[in-house]
Amino acid sequence: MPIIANSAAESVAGIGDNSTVLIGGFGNAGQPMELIDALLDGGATGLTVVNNNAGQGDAGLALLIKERRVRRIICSFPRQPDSWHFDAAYRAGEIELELVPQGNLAERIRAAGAGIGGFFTPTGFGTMLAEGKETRVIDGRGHVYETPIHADFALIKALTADRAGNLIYRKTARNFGPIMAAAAKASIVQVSNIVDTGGLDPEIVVTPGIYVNTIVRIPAAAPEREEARP
Amino acid sequence: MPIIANSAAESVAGIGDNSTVLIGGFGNAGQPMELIDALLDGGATGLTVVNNNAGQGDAGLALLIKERRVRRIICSFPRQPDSWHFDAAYRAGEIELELVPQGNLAERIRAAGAGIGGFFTPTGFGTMLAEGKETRVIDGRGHVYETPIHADFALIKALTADRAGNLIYRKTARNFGPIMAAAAKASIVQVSNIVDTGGLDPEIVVTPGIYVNTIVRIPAAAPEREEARP
Amino acid sequence: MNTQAADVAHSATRLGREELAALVASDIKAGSFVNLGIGQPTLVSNYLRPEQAVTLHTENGMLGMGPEAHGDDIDQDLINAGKIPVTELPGASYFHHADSFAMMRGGHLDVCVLGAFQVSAGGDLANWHTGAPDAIPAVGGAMDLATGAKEVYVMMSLFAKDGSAKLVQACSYPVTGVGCVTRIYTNEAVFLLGADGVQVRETFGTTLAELQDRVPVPLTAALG
Amino acid sequence: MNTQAADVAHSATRLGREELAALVASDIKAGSFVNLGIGQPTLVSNYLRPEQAVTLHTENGMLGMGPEAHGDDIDQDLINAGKIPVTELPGASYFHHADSFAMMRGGHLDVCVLGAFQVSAGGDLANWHTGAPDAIPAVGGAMDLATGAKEVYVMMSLFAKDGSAKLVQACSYPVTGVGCVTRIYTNEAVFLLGADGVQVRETFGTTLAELQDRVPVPLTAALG
Repeated sequence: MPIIANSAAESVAGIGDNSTVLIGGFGNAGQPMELIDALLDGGATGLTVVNNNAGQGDAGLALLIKERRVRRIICSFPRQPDSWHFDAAYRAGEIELELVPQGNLAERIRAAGAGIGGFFTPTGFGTMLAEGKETRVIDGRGHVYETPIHADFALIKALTADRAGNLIYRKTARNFGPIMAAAAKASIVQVSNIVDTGGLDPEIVVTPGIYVNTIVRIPAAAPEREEARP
Repeated sequence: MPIIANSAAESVAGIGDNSTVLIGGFGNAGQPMELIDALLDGGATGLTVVNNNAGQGDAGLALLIKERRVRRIICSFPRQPDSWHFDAAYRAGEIELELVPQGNLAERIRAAGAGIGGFFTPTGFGTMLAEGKETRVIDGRGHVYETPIHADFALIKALTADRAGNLIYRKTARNFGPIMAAAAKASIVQVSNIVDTGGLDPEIVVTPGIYVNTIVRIPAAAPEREEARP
Repeated sequence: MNTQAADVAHSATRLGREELAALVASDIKAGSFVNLGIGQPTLVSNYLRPEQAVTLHTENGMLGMGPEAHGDDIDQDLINAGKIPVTELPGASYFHHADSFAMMRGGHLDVCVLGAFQVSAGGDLANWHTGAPDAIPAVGGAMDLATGAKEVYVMMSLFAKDGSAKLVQACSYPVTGVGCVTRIYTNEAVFLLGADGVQVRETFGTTLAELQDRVPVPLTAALG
Repeated sequence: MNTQAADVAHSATRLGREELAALVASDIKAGSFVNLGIGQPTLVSNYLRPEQAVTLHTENGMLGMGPEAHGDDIDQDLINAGKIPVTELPGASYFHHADSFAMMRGGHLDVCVLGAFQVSAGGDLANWHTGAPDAIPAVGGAMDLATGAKEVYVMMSLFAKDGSAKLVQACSYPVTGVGCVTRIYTNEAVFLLGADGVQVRETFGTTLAELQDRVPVPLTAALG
């Protein structure tokens, strides 16, 4: 049974320096903004962060990077019109970037959760991003060897949890949540609603409770969140 | 958009000799019995069949094997108290068996649908079933190299389809259906109900319609089906 | 050499962006599953006709994506790969990122339409990195789309601002995928790439002979 | 050698199957996610107490499996790995086979309980194949469970019908997994396997010294 935390701060209190943290979300959809803010407030540093992007504007992950808490980021699309904090850290040589094609990122996270030791994919074959990597021709097609991305923690946003930790998501906010929950040693999930065990139809559960360690209820975004969006 | 066939016979009419056919189901749950019967009636032979088991009693896959239509079977658990037709074919050397740990079977089918060229798994390492296979030690642990199982056709049973081919399943009858639908060039699905497009909540779709080529409505099992069960 | 202009369909003027998008849309087979890249390829969606029954995929986890959302229809949990709010059509479905990329990488999408810096005669695509040493790289789903879709259509202007052709013998920009592009839609011509080399299907405001003078790869007229 | 019987908890009589199942059940930590193998391990579910809040996994795609179904509760779409109709508890979830095995193989299950033909001192498990040349092999999910669960508990009789110990130096039967078993529950003793070799936690109707005479692997008393 997951712990139900009383606050975002409490839910992320166990994240120590030098942890590897998967952070869900694609754009603002599914981004666990309140958990990221709590991580910022908590002071953990030397982090390795895995996210599709590298922070936008002056919020969330961008602030973690601004404060130089992120030693290394694994992502597919760091460059955005408003990724100025990442850009500055990167140009100053103060953040390490591992750039990964988005599908390899997703599949590597999935592999970690599924106990796969490594896999061959055609994506990236013959490109700069495969330089130095093992390759293999399979059925006449070049493949690149990719390895799982394991993590200490996952920070995820879902729509509803039951007390057994089962989760459902909302529309394209689902994105990385289910695979990150499975890939991390401990998953911390912010949800809009918590219902009693039995309150979710077993047929529609997307993330089974076995993958969820901590739940915190954060009421749905207040209107001012809208303005913060790029 | 998938074709909506008028009968099981029509739905499987395209399956020719020497095809590789994924057949869903675990025990009777999710077993597309009417499609298998139609495949039997259709006369295709020299088949390679992928199923968790190798037929039970005197029905379905067991009859395909009895009639020597299956040249080769890839499965995890062929030996059952009532797998007499498989047992006889196997002892006579008239069927080729590739025995695969059930998780490798599932992951190899998933890999085919997901475009993975091959992967390393700890399952089976150091056992008879890894003999002759490539191995690799990853993070101190022995792994075996496994390859995707692609197929020409999948025969699947789901609960409900919409006209766009989106599927939902029922309880543990879901089992191999979703991954087989993605791994086959053409998926043929028997369902209890067909609803209009838009009749399924997009959040609860398990198999997106892109993976479904043919749908046939077979009303839910009549009571005599019960007696056929072992 | 089969390079007579008479062999190739042509129109009198170069195509604008919208005309090009309309052309790509009209070429997509009915019933296709399609991913449209960020930027110019997104315009194609405006020209798909309902009777084509094309289903749009967005790599952030949705099949059955509808047009851009406006006003009260905007839902920040429903966005496309360009992070623009979109809508949901009947028959849509949502899935997580690994399932979404499995759909792309497993060869299930019939067509993806992408922009490009360069395309080589052999179908190599360069569209993710300018190669500038100080550039911050970003790849997103480009490599997965290029490698995974059954057909990769590129939409681009045929010539760069400096006048050099973007259809080249070998890409000078870092490649996104090797031998993956099957068609190039440009303002001056449509090119088909395959085992027979680069074929010109039609020209706009130019002729095959004129193109051959300006494009550094051998061009032939597409048959039939 | 720390082999004095006084060092090991013991009871006067050998355990029966049901007593053994009750013992395993009582050893499972509260809140655990558990997979019970087909046959004898299934009995364990009868002795799990509600306050243990143990969640049962069945590899055919369900978490939150309840007891065997009877009468009108039987639903042929709701079965366990042994193909026996079961029930659904509140908080259950269904998933497909690859997701179900990912759960096992990814190390998410706290405990699985399996039967065995033999277990080696180093934790090798043999439970899928007798090795008989004419046997039709079948493996099911045994190798995935043995390899994937955080702890693998074996339930078996300590001695075969011919009197030979089933806890051996090296398995003579084909193995299911290498170095995977962490505990063995038998009718005569409970063994803990680990870096310190084979430790005896408790004995039933016998003593550590007597066991050492009959079991061909070095045994020590478990500390504490």
